[in-house]
Amino acid sequence: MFKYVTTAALSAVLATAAMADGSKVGLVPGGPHPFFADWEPGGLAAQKDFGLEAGDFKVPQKWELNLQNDLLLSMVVQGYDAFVVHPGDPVGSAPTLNEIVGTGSPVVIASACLKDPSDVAFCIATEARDSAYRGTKKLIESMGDGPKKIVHFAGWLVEPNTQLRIEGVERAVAEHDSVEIFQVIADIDAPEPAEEKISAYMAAYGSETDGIITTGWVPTVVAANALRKDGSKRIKMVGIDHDPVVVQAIKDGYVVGSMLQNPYGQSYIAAFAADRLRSGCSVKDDAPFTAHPLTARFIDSGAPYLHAGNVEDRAAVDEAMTKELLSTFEETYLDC
Amino acid sequence: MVCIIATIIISLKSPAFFSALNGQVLLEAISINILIALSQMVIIGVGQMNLSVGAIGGFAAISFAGMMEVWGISAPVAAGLAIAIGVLAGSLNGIFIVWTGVSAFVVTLATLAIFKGLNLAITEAQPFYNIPAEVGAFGNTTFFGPLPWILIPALTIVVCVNFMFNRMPLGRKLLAVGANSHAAKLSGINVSHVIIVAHCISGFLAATAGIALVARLQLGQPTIGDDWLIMSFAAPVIGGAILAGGHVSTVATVFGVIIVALITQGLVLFKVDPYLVQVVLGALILAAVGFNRWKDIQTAKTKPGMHSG
Amino acid sequence: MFATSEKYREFGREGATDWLKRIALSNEFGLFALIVVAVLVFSSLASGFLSNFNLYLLGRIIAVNTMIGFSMMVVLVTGGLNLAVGAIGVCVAMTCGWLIEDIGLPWYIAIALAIVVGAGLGAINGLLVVWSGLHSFIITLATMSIFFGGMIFLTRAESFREMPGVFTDFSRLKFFGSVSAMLIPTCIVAVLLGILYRLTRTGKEMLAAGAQPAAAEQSGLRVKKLFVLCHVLSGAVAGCAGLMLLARNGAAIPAMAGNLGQDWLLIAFLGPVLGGAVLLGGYVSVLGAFLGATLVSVLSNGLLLIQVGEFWVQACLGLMLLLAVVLDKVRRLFVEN
Amino acid sequence: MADLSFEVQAVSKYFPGVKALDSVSITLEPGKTHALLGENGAGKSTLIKIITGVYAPDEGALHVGRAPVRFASPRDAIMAGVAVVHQERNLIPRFSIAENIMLEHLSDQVLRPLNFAAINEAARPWIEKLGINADPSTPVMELSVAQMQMVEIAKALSLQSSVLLLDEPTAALTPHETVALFNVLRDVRDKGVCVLFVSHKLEEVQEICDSVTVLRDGQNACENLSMNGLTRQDLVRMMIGRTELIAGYRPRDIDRRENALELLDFSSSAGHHGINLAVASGEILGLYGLVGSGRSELAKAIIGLLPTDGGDIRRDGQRVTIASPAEAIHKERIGYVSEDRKHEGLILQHSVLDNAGITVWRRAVNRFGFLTQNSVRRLVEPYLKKLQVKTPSLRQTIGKLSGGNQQKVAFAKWMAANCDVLIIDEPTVGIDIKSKTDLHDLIRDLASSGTAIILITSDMPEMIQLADRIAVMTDFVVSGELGNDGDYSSMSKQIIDLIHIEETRLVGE
Repeated sequence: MFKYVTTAALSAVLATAAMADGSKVGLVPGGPHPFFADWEPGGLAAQKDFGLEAGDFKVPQKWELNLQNDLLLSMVVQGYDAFVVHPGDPVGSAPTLNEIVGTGSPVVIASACLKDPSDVAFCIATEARDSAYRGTKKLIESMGDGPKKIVHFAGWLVEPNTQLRIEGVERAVAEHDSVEIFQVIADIDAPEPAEEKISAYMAAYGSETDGIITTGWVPTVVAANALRKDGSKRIKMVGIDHDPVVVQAIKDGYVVGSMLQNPYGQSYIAAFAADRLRSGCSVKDDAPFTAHPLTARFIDSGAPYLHAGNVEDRAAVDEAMTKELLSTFEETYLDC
Repeated sequence: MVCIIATIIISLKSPAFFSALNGQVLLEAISINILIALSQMVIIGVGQMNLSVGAIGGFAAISFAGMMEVWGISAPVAAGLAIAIGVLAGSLNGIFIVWTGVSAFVVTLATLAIFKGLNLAITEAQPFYNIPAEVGAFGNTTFFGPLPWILIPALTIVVCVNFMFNRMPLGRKLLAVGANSHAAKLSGINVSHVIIVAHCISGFLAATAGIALVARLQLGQPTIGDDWLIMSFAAPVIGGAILAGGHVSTVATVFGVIIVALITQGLVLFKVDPYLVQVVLGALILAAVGFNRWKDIQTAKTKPGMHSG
Repeated sequence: MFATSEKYREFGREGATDWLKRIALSNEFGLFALIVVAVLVFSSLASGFLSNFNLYLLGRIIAVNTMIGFSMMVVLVTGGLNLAVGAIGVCVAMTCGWLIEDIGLPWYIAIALAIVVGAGLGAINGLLVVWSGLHSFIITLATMSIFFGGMIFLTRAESFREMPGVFTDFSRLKFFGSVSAMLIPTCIVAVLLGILYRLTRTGKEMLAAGAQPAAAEQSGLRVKKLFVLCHVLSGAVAGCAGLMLLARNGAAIPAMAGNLGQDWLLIAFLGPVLGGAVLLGGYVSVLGAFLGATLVSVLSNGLLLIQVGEFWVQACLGLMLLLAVVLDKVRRLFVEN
Repeated sequence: MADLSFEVQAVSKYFPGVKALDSVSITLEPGKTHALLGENGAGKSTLIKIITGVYAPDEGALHVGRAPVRFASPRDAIMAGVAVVHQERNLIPRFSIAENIMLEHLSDQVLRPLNFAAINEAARPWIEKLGINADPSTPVMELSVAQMQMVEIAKALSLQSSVLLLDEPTAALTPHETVALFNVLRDVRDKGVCVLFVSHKLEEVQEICDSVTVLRDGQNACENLSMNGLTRQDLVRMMIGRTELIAGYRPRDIDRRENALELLDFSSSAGHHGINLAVASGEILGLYGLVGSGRSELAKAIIGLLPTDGGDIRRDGQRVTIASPAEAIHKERIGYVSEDRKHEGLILQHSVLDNAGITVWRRAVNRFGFLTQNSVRRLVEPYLKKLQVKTPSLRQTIGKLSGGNQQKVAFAKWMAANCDVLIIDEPTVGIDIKSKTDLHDLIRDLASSGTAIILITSDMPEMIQLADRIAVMTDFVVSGELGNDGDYSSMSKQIIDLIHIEETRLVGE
């Protein structure tokens, strides 16, 4: 587990700013997933730093929209009054979240976005399409000149981010005449099919492939392992997220780099914002939100690029970003 | 038969199919899926269903990985203990079914939730990463060219299960119970024991599959097993098993697994539009079983029918 | 010379004690008792359990779960099953969304047409099962993949979200502050199914054909036609469930029922099977399926509220199901003696 | 095979509200064949279940060779040397004959692989002795019904037990096969085994049994009586408490000018060819033939269950095609009462009312389109009453009724269907005397009221009592037709001759 220590000075400032009765903040991801491992310390740190009554991390038993909805609403019954949510579906989660906002509990979306219109405050996340675009650019850069073929391993097709990521990759490739997408293999966000399909691909077309871009957690892990097994380091790969397997592969040089999402920072800041909103603050009308395919109220938490140069201090990369965002967050986005 | 046709079509279209590496990949996928399919097949044999194969497999998988990472137990011991957990989980299924007399469907549905829940409670959805190198090596290296090591346990188990169903008293009793449990009881077979043993075997096979997957993925993923259910039924049923029980064929189940693996690989090799993969997969399964069925009808027509009355 | 002995006094007239005993032995009574116990336990452990808001939430969950259960139940009658319920449900919801958003039909016509599509997909299942003579397990396993994949291909996995307000308004409507309006379609379908199986020829014929196809055929029933009809009905009811989720989500989303619609499967089986449906066919209980779904919904909602720790919820749910099964056995033993 | 006696001493068994057995005793002596008789409901099956270890007695005791024994399960009974041939089929269809015979012995060895060659060898003597004309490795599912029955018997015999209980062993056997079975039973008996023979067929009991015990209303009507000097009437009186009324064949007045159903040069995919048969309204046409001669298949081909292959079906002189049983019943008014009551005749897990009403549902729908219990009941209750079906209520699950009552409901169903032509297949197999007489009366009544009946039966006396004409079927061909003169010995000889002639002709080819 990564330790993030916010400076004492910062927390002292914030503690005075917080209202006496802290919010009971619930952090709810879409389902059990290693990605959200950093949400729990994020919530706890926010609880400690901002004097929340609670910063509880609650996970639906499965990746099912209905289960998440049921969990969220039952938390309202249990008295949670502010929420940080990774929506199970950017469209389908809206009615439930609107309902929750209707009960007077603010909702901040983290690590993903909800499609407009909705009553949630805003979302703080990585822009999936842009991240995939930049990742692909890095990959193309690392492959060097000459005609190249790349393969894209993506997650569930039913998840809208997957479509955005496919678009992002296509856009980056379109900017380079010499590069072509050889194949897109999707729906492999579970270990068994990922293993089966990626192995099959590598066996059949590995020799013709120059680069791999992966935009899902599991495909990244499986592809990183496949490259380690191959051992030649001929095929370049840029992945996503920070699974230890991937981090190690970057250290060992099998993987060029990975696009991070900073879940710790996202949950930490979102919990802070949810608490402030509950205590009477409102989102500024003229807040400088950035553009996002889904929503007009998007705060880019940044997508740092993890590579051999900075892989040793990933925690510091995340923390620096978190600190920077938090330091100006309230005055930039909130009216208190 | 279907396997041969599928192989010919795939290899004609894509010469890469016959590469050594491709053979290895195919064999690896088949090895693990065979264990999963057999785990279900044993229970189909006694005329029941085991919805918890995936949950048991996943639980054994994370136990295996967890014991090595957290307690530093050596791989063979951990594997032994994980298999013991699988057998125990299976025996719980069996004991509950026999004791309550409730359908296996309901009981294994409940235990599915329990085993999967324990899995989540232990891992909190975080994988175990520190898998010893030799375990990973077992899952990913080969001998004699394209033959993966992982094929050895799978093949051994196929032979054993086949031998059990065809030659061992236990296997015959299993089938007797599945075909007509009343008759089996009247013939002095202890039906309760047989059902419990069947579930133990199923648990054993599911656990083995889970451990093999850990070796293969070099990861103790908590999601291992989530997707097994349909595959576990599909292969035996494509292979002609009767869901009502009493008739299973190990060899046919293996062919069922091979057909599914060929289809999956074919979809990658032919670069099917990712949005169409599911449609093609479904259509091919339908075609495979349809062809088998058509062949059966043809052979039935040439044989004189049995008369009675 | 009909009344030969005291024991066989008259057809169909049973004493009050027999009647009570039959009720007490029935599966429905057992489920009802378990639900009462669960409600008592949860309401004493979690203060919010009986709050208006939670009852309203519970009603909504029960409504959808029961509908999903019904869609499986009507096929269990035939001794087969329908793995494609989730896929059909999503296809129907997506069709409805497409008809409203892209074609611009009014919502009521779109709903009707979408349910017809569901029935049509069910018919494909039924016809394939009857023609091929293969088990419905393998047929619907394949069609699940085909239906869902076809939907993903046609929609490129894009949601339809420009839904008229009636959908979300309906899903939020409540009576007496605690009763969700979502229960209305479920109750209507339940009553219709009850009438079908108890009071109509077709329903009776479905049960007979499912229980013993050979006997039914020789008694002049058109067994194949009836089986296809069961699958059509399943498709239509699955469509209703899909539309209820559409209302619930305010949009038609491909991910509504998980990949391939598999998320529906467990709940689809759980309700009817707990409710006493026989997997071999020929017997169903509409009330039982409703109570079964209710029990599961109450258990999972209650477990969330008493805060057992979210990672333990699933294990507890499994344990409680096992407990329910054991209690039911004890009840039977007790009543029989 | 030790010469041990088997005693049931003053056994009682209670079920909720009923005393099924009241101090019943029976003594089986080694080297004797003992008959157990009784009408349905007399407690016979309860006693069998106690002897085979399915139930434990509430009072009284069992003794093997004077030592008291307690059976907690069927396995205990087997271990104590009680072998049983059950009435229902208890074979594993996909297992070989030999393996089925040796199934009990599977338990002897846990870890040693099975040696199928040895199993086949061990089973072969039994297979040969019982005249099962098949290889030991043949799967049982490929055998005829009679062969399966023989396998069941071989399975029980192979245990070399001291007690052999046979429950209705001849129900599915032809006279020929019955003779073979009896020879084996005499052989077994002479080796010192206690044989307990349970049957409704009194002729057989008289032929093979040395002593008899009769149950009536859960009590001993007689205990261990020697068969010497007992007449059929004596047995019947003990069973039903009065003498039996046997109606002989009485020629009926039949208008043969127009045939209700006529087959002309009829062929089917099942293998029938060149079949010419006709039955007039009010006539009973007997169709006799050995098991496997294609009788039931002919019925199924007529009602559209098996495809036809040529020739005509004429109904009241009109040429018709029948594509399905639904058309047969509702368009042509032809019904088929199946021989396989459990699978084709009834839906065992459904109620009496639902079973009896299944053919009238079309008519019972009321003007609102609903099918109410009452409307169905109105249509079927008269028939159930007429047939004196004994059931606690119409909601009773039919599987829980006795075989005789089940068959009556099956008949009621077809009577309610108002068919003009009824094909009745083996109506009285495994049914007690009282129900059998009832059903015979009913078939006559049906014919008298103008229904054309084709009666398929292997029960020669039944055939000669009922049929106006008898057609004999051999190997999917009608080998001859006889008028019935009502004289048993001459008729049966003529019928057997017809079968025999055809068989020699076939062998000659």
